[in-house]
Amino acid sequence: MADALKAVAADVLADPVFAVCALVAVGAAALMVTRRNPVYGALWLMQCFLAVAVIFLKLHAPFLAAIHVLVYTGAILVLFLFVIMLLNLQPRELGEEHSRPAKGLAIAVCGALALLLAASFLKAGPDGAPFRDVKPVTVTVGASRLPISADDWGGVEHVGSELFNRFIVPFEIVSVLIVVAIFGAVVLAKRKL
Amino acid sequence: MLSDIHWLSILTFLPSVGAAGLLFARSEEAVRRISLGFALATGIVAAFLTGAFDPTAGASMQFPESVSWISAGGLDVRYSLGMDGIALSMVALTALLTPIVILASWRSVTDRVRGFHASLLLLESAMIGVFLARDLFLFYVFWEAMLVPMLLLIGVWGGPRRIYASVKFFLYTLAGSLLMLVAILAAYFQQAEPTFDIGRLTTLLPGLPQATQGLLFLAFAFAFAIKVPLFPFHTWLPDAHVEAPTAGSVVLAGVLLKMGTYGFLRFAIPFFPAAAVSFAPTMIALAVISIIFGALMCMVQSDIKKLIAYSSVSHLGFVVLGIFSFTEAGGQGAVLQMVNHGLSTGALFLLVGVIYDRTHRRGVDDFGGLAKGMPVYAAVFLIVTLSSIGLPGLNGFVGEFLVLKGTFDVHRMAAAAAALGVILGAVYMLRLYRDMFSGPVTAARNERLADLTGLERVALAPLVALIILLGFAPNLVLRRTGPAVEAALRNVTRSGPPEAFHDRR
Amino acid sequence: MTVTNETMIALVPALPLAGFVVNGLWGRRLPRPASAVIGCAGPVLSFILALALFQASRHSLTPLTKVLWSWMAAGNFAIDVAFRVDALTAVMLLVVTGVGSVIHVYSIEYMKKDPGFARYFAYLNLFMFSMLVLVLADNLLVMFVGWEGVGLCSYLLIGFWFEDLKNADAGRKAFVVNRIGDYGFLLGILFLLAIFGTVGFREMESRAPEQSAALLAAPALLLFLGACGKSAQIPLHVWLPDAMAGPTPVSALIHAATMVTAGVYMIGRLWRVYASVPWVCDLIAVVAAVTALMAAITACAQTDIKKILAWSTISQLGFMFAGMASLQFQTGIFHVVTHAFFKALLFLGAGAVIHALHGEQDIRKMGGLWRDLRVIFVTFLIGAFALAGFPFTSGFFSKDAILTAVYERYFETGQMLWPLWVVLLGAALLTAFYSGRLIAVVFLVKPQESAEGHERELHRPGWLMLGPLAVLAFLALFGGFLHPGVDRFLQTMDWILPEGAGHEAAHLLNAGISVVIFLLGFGAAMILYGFRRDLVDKLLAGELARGFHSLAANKFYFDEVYRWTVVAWTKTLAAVLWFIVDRLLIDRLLVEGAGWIAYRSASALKRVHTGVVSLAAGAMAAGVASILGYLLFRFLSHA
Amino acid sequence: MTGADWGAAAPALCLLGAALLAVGVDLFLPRTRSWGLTEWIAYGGIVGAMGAAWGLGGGVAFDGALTVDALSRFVATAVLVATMLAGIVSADSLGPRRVLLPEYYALLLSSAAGMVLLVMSHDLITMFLSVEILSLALYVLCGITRTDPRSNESAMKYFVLGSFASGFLLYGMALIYGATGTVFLEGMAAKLGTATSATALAGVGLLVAGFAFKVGAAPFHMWVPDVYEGAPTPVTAFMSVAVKAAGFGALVRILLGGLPAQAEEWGPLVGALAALTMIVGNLGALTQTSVKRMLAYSSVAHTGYALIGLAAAGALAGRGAPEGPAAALFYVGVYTVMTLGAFLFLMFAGRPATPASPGRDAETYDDLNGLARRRPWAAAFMTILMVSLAGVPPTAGFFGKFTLFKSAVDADCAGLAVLGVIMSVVSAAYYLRVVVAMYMKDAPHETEEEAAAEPKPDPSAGLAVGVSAFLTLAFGLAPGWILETARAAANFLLR
Amino acid sequence: MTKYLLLSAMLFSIGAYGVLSRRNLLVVLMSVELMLNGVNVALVAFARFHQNLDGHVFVMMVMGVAAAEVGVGLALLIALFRNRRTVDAGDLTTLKG
Repeated sequence: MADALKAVAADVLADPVFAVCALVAVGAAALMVTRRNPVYGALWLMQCFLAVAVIFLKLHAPFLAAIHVLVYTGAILVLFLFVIMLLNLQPRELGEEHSRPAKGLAIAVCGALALLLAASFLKAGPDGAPFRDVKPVTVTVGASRLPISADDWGGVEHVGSELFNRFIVPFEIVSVLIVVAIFGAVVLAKRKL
Repeated sequence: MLSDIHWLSILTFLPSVGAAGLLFARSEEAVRRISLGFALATGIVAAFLTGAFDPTAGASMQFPESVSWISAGGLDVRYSLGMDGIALSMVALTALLTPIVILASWRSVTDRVRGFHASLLLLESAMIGVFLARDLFLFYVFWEAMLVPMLLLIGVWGGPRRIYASVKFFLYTLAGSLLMLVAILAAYFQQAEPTFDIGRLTTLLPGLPQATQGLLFLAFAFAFAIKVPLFPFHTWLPDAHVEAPTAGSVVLAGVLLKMGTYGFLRFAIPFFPAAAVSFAPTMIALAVISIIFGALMCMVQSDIKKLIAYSSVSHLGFVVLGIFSFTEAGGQGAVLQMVNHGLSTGALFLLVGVIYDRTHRRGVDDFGGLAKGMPVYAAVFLIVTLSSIGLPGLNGFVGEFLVLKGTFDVHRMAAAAAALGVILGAVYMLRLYRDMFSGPVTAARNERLADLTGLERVALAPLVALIILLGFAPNLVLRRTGPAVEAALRNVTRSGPPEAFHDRR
Repeated sequence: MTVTNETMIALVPALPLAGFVVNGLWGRRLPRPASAVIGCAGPVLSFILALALFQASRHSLTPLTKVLWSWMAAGNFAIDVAFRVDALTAVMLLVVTGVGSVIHVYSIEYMKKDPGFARYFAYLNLFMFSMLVLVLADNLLVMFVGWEGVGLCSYLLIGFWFEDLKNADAGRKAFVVNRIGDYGFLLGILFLLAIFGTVGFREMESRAPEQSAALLAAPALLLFLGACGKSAQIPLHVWLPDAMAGPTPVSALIHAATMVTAGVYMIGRLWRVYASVPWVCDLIAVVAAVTALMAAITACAQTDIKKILAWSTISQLGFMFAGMASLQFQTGIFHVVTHAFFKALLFLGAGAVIHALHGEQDIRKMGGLWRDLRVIFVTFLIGAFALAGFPFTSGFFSKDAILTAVYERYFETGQMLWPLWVVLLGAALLTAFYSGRLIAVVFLVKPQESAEGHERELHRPGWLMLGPLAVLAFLALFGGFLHPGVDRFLQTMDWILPEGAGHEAAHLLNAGISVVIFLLGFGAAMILYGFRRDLVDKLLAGELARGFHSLAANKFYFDEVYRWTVVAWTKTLAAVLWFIVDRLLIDRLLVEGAGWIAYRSASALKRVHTGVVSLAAGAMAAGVASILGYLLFRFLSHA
Repeated sequence: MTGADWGAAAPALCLLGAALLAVGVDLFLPRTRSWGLTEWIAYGGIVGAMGAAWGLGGGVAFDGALTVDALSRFVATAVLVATMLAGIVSADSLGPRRVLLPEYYALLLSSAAGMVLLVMSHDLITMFLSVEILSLALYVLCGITRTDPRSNESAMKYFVLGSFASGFLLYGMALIYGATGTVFLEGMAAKLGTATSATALAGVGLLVAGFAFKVGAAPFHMWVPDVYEGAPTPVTAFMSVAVKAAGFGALVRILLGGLPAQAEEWGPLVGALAALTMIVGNLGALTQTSVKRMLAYSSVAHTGYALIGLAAAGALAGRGAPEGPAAALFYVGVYTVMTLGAFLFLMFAGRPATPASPGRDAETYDDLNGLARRRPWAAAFMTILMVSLAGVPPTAGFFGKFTLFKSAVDADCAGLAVLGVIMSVVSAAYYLRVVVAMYMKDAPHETEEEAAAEPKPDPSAGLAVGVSAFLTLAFGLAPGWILETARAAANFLLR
Repeated sequence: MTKYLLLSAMLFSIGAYGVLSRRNLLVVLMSVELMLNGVNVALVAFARFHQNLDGHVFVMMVMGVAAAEVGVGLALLIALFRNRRTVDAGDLTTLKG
């Protein structure tokens, strides 16, 4: 496992963009969960999302990176901020915090979780070796065998053709999900009966 | 053809039909009449079957019935019933006691009459089913099905601590029987072709290795020991008896306790003979302890029902002793003792019920000098008391003697220790009789108690008659149970007295 | 229509049983005379049948038997309800039915004012039935039915006047003490059953010689324990004096004439077994002699007329057992017969006295009754003479025979147990003494203390009471002359007499000593209690004498010792087991403890469920971490 | 779109269509008329879905996204029965409590649709989405009595913990995808079968944890009592059984359909979960004073029992017939009936709504005191249900436990069976309290007039309880055909 | 490849820590979003690794789910705040035991 760890370290150092983005993402995330005021938390979360979007780009997922920024920062975080403002919490309404021992316990549990997950990645493959990088290749997609070039891998066309061919059912279902969410929000938020 | 009629199903479910029929009763009196009617009808069927039963047919099951019940997923549960001598005697006892307790509850139960009689009839169905089932699954279903009606009988129509007592009864029994369930399952899978058929299990299971047998035997024995109840699993019994209404006590003592000993005789021993043999010393020790401990407990009780309850522990100890003597005399005596105990203890509880109905008291100290105002009651009580302490000439003696005879042949000290129970029995029962009936009338409220009413006499008469009849002619039972007992103990029997008595001829 | 012997055998017990059923079920609705007739008809008719059977058995070489039905059968073991009549049975039958009939008749008058008249006769008939079953039984188990049956009747009749708790307690004591004996009896049966495979008398008799003495010792001892209970031998004799709580005719019938001799009868029945184990017989002889002496001493110090007679009975039973133990069974049996005559007579006489004195039983409040109750006095005197061994009365012959038997077996052979004979002589002396004391105090001299009962009119007995007294007095007086006949008859039992038995010299010696002893004892009592009352007080003035007297008066403290040992220990044990084992250990600790553990852990669990979201989430995360850890560990340990 | 596609989608479409229709009708009709109608629209949807599930063809549809097989039919039936019974009682109970009935029914149906889709889904994405649909709808349903703080709290807790669990579930799916390279269950087993990787195992662990949350297995159970207690009783009834049925269906599908090669790993895991769940659930229920909360804990306990079947399947994987999952599914089926009946009984036993007051469901044991006198039939039914939950013959609960323990003993997991047995005794203690309260205690100071003046309880709830009790007895006495159906469902792989 | 996965694990765990350690429900909700985000990283990385777009589609769906969850969650939060005037998870202890 130590070898695998060394390899990862070397890999990270060889890729400064990833290194910076990862650092920003993790740092922002850590700050987000520790800020007392949710407004700051939301802003740090935005920072984190942006860094993750860059990483998506690095993973040949340009379309995802784009909608990631749109959906998360553009929709979700804005909604959060709306609600924060709607509630207009006074400092004393922010509530109390857990005690230090409780937080220590939480750190222990989550640390263990992180370590275990990491260990499982470092021992990922069936042979116990970590995953290796692979170069993108030419692919064809869908029932109609729509050819997609290697450069377009992960692009709009690629994602779209997958989405409307193989994954039509999830796509339809997610619409149902959103309808349900709307029903729910309406029911809960309607002022009068 | 008579043989084409499903007699055993009729016998088993007639009371249930009666319970359903109660729904159509308009008045409480009608409920009682219907209930009595069905119980009597069951009794008549049982009487008919007792007559039709062929005692010369050996240990084979008579009036057999068998249809597939659940056959899914490799599970082959059959609804099969059959009757041999042991089952016959127990069923007859059940069918006799139920109408009697209905009569005895005629005036004393006035609250929620319909529910009371429904519980009683359902209970009867389950009890008869337990004795007739020839499929282990079916047996278990009946075995457990009887818990709820009994729970309600104790808990709804019982005394002040009825809730504690009924729940204790329920949990105690459930704990034992659920363990038995696991053992049933384990036994099921121990064979090449899994089956629940009791007949086939009886031939297949004895082939199991000793260690497996031991575990399974323990699980079965645990369930049965609680039901019997054997020391130290007996503490539910006094509570249940004290709080139960008369009908509950009678059925509990008369029939339910027998299911434990019946289970030993029918399942634990024939299924796992090797284990039974190796555990026999333990069981005999527990039985002897039960006999003496139960009797000693009786000496310090101030509640009549509690006293009788502990006397049941003592008496049932004799039954277990007889069974685990693995002799035919012991086994026969045990079965007879089961019947006897049902008659005499049932009658005792009925009698306590009589006095409780009049005074709403059960303490030994609450009474005194009753013989003066209630001579008939006193006489009946005396006969039953004497039966309970095993006076020769009454039924109790024969069973006890056969048990002791069987035990003595294989385990002299155990028999000698158990026989001490005979002395102690006289001590506590006669103390009870003295305190209740002798001396001047101690309390003003007891001065004008009415003697047994006609209804009560009708209820008690069959019991007293049988107590005397079986004392002189126990063969009425013994010749019917003989082959079945012999078959049940076939794998474990050591025949005849021990060698020591013969080699010096 | 001819009545066969078999039918008669069956009828003998059946007639009293019928009487019991009729009087028991419908007695309260019957007029008294009807109850009385029904009650007496059974025993009397049985007596007539017994006479017939007696004749029949004299002319029969083999015992007459009657198998009624198969009682119980289990496996290879079966017992019939079967009766037999041989010489021993016939003698006992006559005694039981004869004396029984007489006492029944006597009871009619004695009990005539009692509200439980019919119940009394029902019980008495039930007793007759049980006793006849005991006597007629062809096997030990049927005998046991009768054995316990008579015990039951004894219990019922002692506690006949149940409204007094004292009586009920006495009955209960009798039953329980008897049960202790019966425990031995039952085990004895089991032993014999294991040895012989049967408990039929005939089979056992024929097979007993084949068995080793070691094997038969245990059952012999255990059965003797039963006999101790029924026949009130030490250490189980304590119930009999208390049993006097019952009506006096009951004491006469059950606790003097018949039931208490069942033990003796049993040994006669099982003589082959006892003959095979001499050392057990020696032990019986010791017990019997000690009992005879101790009871005689106690009798001297009692003041209740019935208690004196009760102790006397115990003492006389000791004599009987001594006779049996000397293996000259006919002596014991003959004493049973004569004792039945004179002791029944004494009890009935005592009953008449008590009746006359409106229930007074304390002899110190009696006195000078000979003038008023002449017939009673005469009959009582005959009884006392017979008891004391006045020459040529029945008791003289039978006691002499026993003394001779003991003399021959123990004294003459110079065994270690030779003092037994001396002890028995001492007992005989005391017997004569207390008999004399009774006569003197009750009938001759003026009462010591005046009781208010005396001022009342004496209750004079009618012919229904006097008739039986006369019959019994006749038998007590002349019954001794039956001795040779009974002896000869009993010889058909094939009892093997020990060597050196029955020589005339020993007989004469013992007869002579008996006469001397009678004179000494009776005379001393007459002097002390009749003329020189002051001497009694003087004798008792000494510290030692007073101590001894109180020891005797208190029955050697057997009751107290039992109360503070066996009874107290059992009660304490029961209480301790109840509180500590049953309630505390099993119910509290184990049963409720299991529930308690469940509830404790449940409430601990309840405290964990605080409802805080983070906690729930933490539990989930920890659960996930554990799962991952487990899986990773498995993976790594595999890979 | 082929016929098979439509057939597969039809049940969910029926439900969703009915949901939309219910809301839509509300827009065009006055409330007085539309509210009565929505109820019937919902029933129509459910019946339609049921018909579609059984009537239309089976097989894999939409390129392997959905599948219709015996398993999906079995679970869908349980879900739809639960939906139906919960729906029947909802209108009368929630209407007076100022709940928007059209939206309520729409959410109920959507949730049911999510459940139906969950058991039909044949790829991880659909599965995840289905879970989210049913969860989101349930979050809202829990909080649907908006003015009730307890309802709010219940919903909030459920939501926070549910999304937290969704994270784990999702991560597990991601890791499985990472290990296999596909999200479709078809072919997943083949890819995983050759060799096991740490990532796959971690994925399995996370997945099991995620579903363990949904079915309420310890230590992922802590939301269960709080949420069940706070939610409106019809919702509690619905989710206590339907979610469990769907969750078990999904677990069976994914563990046996997707990950049979890892049985050696997840078998003991599920076994440990089963043991812990039985202990925690039963002990937790023991000290409750609220019957509703007791039933919540009891539902945890029953999850534990049902997990025994899966553990047995894990232990037996590769050899022998799938008796374990069959037993688990059978148990879930009978559990559905029993628990639904029990929760609905609480409504029936409570104070019915009157024009003056919105009514109150029975909640504590004391609320049930003396009920046998007032409502003997209901008490008898409840007794049957309690006895069945405790596992006493001749009820379905007994036979369910019997088959479970049987599968455990068969798979050499007798330890689990013994623990189950011991815990059954513990459970009898608290189930009996209900019977004790109903039959053996007396209602406090209720005079004749009060009793007479008491409004009649909602007959629909009584009917639902009666149906449950009847089915409980029927499944106990004649369990053959439902057990066969469960076996067929568990045999979905062999088809 | 592994580095992305490690990053994903880090983000996921930090999100989990946020859920565990914070009582402000708004922050808790954000932490859940962070967890989902962490999963997204892994999904995209796996998609890249396996050279299929199943992961990308999954991520898109997750985004939809996240949006829906936030919508419902915030609606619940508002309803709760209206009734109880609190967003403190530690105050949600009416239901316990």
